[in-house]
Amino acid sequence: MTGWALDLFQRDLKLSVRIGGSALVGVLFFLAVVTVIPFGVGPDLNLLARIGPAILWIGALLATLLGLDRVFQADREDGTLDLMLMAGRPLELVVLIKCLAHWVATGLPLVIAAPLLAIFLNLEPLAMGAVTLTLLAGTPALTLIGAIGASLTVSLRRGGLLLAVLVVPLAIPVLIFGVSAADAAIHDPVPFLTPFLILCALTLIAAVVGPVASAMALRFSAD
Amino acid sequence: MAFWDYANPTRFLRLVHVVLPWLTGLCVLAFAAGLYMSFFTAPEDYQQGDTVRIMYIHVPAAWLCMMCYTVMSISSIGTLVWKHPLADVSAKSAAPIGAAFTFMALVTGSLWGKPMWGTYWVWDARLTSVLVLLIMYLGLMTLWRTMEDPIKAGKAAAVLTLVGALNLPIIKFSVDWWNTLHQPASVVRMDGPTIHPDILWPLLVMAIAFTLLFFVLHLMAMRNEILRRRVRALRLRAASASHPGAAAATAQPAE
Amino acid sequence: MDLGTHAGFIVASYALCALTIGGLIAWVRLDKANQERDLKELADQGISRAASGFGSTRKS
Amino acid sequence: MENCPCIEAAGPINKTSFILAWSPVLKLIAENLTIDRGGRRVFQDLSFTLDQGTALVVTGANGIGKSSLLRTLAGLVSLAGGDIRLEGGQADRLPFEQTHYFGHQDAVKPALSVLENLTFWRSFSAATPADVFAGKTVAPLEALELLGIAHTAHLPAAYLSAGQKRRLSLSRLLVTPRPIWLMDEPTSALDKASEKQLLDLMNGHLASGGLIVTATHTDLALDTTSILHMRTPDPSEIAPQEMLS
Repeated sequence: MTGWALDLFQRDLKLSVRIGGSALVGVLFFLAVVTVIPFGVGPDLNLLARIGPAILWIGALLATLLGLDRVFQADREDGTLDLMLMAGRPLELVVLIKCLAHWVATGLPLVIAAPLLAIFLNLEPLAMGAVTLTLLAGTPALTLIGAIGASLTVSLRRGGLLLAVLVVPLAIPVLIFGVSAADAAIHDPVPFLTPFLILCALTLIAAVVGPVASAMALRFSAD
Repeated sequence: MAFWDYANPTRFLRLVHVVLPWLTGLCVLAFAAGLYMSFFTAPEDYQQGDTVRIMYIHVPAAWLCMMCYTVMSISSIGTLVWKHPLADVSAKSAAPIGAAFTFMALVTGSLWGKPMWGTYWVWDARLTSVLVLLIMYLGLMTLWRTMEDPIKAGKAAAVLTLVGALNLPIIKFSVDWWNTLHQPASVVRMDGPTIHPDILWPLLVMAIAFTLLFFVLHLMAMRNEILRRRVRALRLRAASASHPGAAAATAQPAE
Repeated sequence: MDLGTHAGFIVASYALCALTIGGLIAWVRLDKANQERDLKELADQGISRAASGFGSTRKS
Repeated sequence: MENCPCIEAAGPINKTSFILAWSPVLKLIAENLTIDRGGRRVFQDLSFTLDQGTALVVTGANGIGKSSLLRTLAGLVSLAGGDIRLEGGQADRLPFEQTHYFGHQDAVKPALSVLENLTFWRSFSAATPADVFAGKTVAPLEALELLGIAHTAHLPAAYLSAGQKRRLSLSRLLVTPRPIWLMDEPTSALDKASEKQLLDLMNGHLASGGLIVTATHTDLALDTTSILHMRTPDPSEIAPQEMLS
């Protein structure tokens, strides 16, 4: 059972790391977004510190969504998707593994880069740790929800932006609880654990709903 | 510069083979002298004490990222205008080195800022422009990585580099303006003390050392890039060459 | 050589610079080794540069 | 009126005499298949049965729906009506999960090496157990050797020519045993010598008890073939309720 799953995971990881892959582009986009915001908001460090978690979360959301349209489209264009539908493997599991590979290639680097970018936003170590932890728990949900959008727009030529538009409403709960968990660690109007556990729950729900919905959408998009 | 006459890669490689040991030797000497001077002969700053010694690597590194971008811009003109075969090799190999120097400038700037301003990062005009430059370097390196065919990637990167070069003064000006607009004048000026000869000399020697280091690394990186292109060309030929040892059972593929 | 109160920052910045430069040198040398290994591997398969058109002239 | 060809099943052309002792007789049965694509009725009430060891050659004008028929058999197109069954096949697997599809697209990833492409498909596509289909399976390197592209095994697939990519896609069929081969214009982008190789492989598959459904213009010298000619029906044959849709 796990032989093919591991091979699929390794294949996807290799594809996103090698030439033409999209592994590090997400982090660069994340860096660009987080750098641009102070130019708009102004270099006032106290203000930046207050909205720091929100900036990091919105940056992560956009970086994940915009990197997702190639997850299925690359395979559809060269016929691999057709063969995957015929491979006789549970499609939901195939989608879950592809999302996991995409998350490791683009989501995880975001989490690793978050503390570094938090320096630009003048966050104290506690806030830095909180944001990174919430991102670690939340970015998988963004990838899994985004996969639904990716599978819906797989047959469209320019699906990237449409995907983001479709999926942003679905990702709002993750954003809300992610940012509030990060803020709770700083100003703690509410204990850190409450929003954080809800965030983890959202990720688990996405881990089920995402693959099932994506698999269905992929089957319809085949003909 | 005579340096560009070696258009032919093989002759260029021979030049590198000859020049490199000398350059490396000089570079090591310059670093030794520079480090010694910056730690021992240079006086402390009346205001910042010893932290001013960070300047001896921060300022050269900042100069180097500008110089490296200039080298890349010239190479880009070489690619687009003079169609020089080695120009895109030079541009591609200079990018990572430029990014590394920019990273160094940022880190040392931030570490220098901590004792003075109490935080690692201040949206000071110069630091911010260097940060924007780092993003441009990383963007260029990503562009190189996403295109399979080196010639096409070379042209695309050349256009982006030149557009970037045009924008650098604009970015510098706007960041300065943005900075003075928001920033109360309370920030201690970054360029530190008036340049006293005792401080100037170590700075110059370190700048020379950094420049030599850049050229050593740039030549070595260009050599690697030429070898990488040869490997790619040979592999393309290998794939299309009909392999003599094909299995007896199959007819000779007349590809 | 006393580095004063903020010695930590001075040492840190020099150390980070040394690390970055060391990284650059390692990258360059490693890359050279990789390319030369690939070239040798190709040469072993009998694909030499003799007829390669990449800018090499006959006499080189 | 949309064209919806029905079928004329001409008898098997050249039935070879030898009968091999195959495992339980495999039979692909398609009953009045009806396909709509983009609101257009592609074909209607198309039925055929395909015995083990025979190849069904689908002929007909371009755009008549040959490729759609193959994609339907591959389970990629949802059936508007009718049913596809593989008698004697694996009980817990759908027919298309016991099928190889060799279409126009090669499913080759340029960034991966030739061998990586092939070994991925060998482990990813579920093989049909030996008791159902005793097809011979070939190791990846051997398959590449058989198709004359072994020398590119460790090169990135981006360096392959169109013909070599087709042969890499073809080698995918050799490394995982599946009884049914769906081949859409198999000889495209292949030169004469490779075409000969392709025929050997197809006949080998038929000999070991496989089934082939191929849509092609060039007449392939396969051992046992039956012809499925698809043509547009004259209006009289269209069922009345068709007019309303």
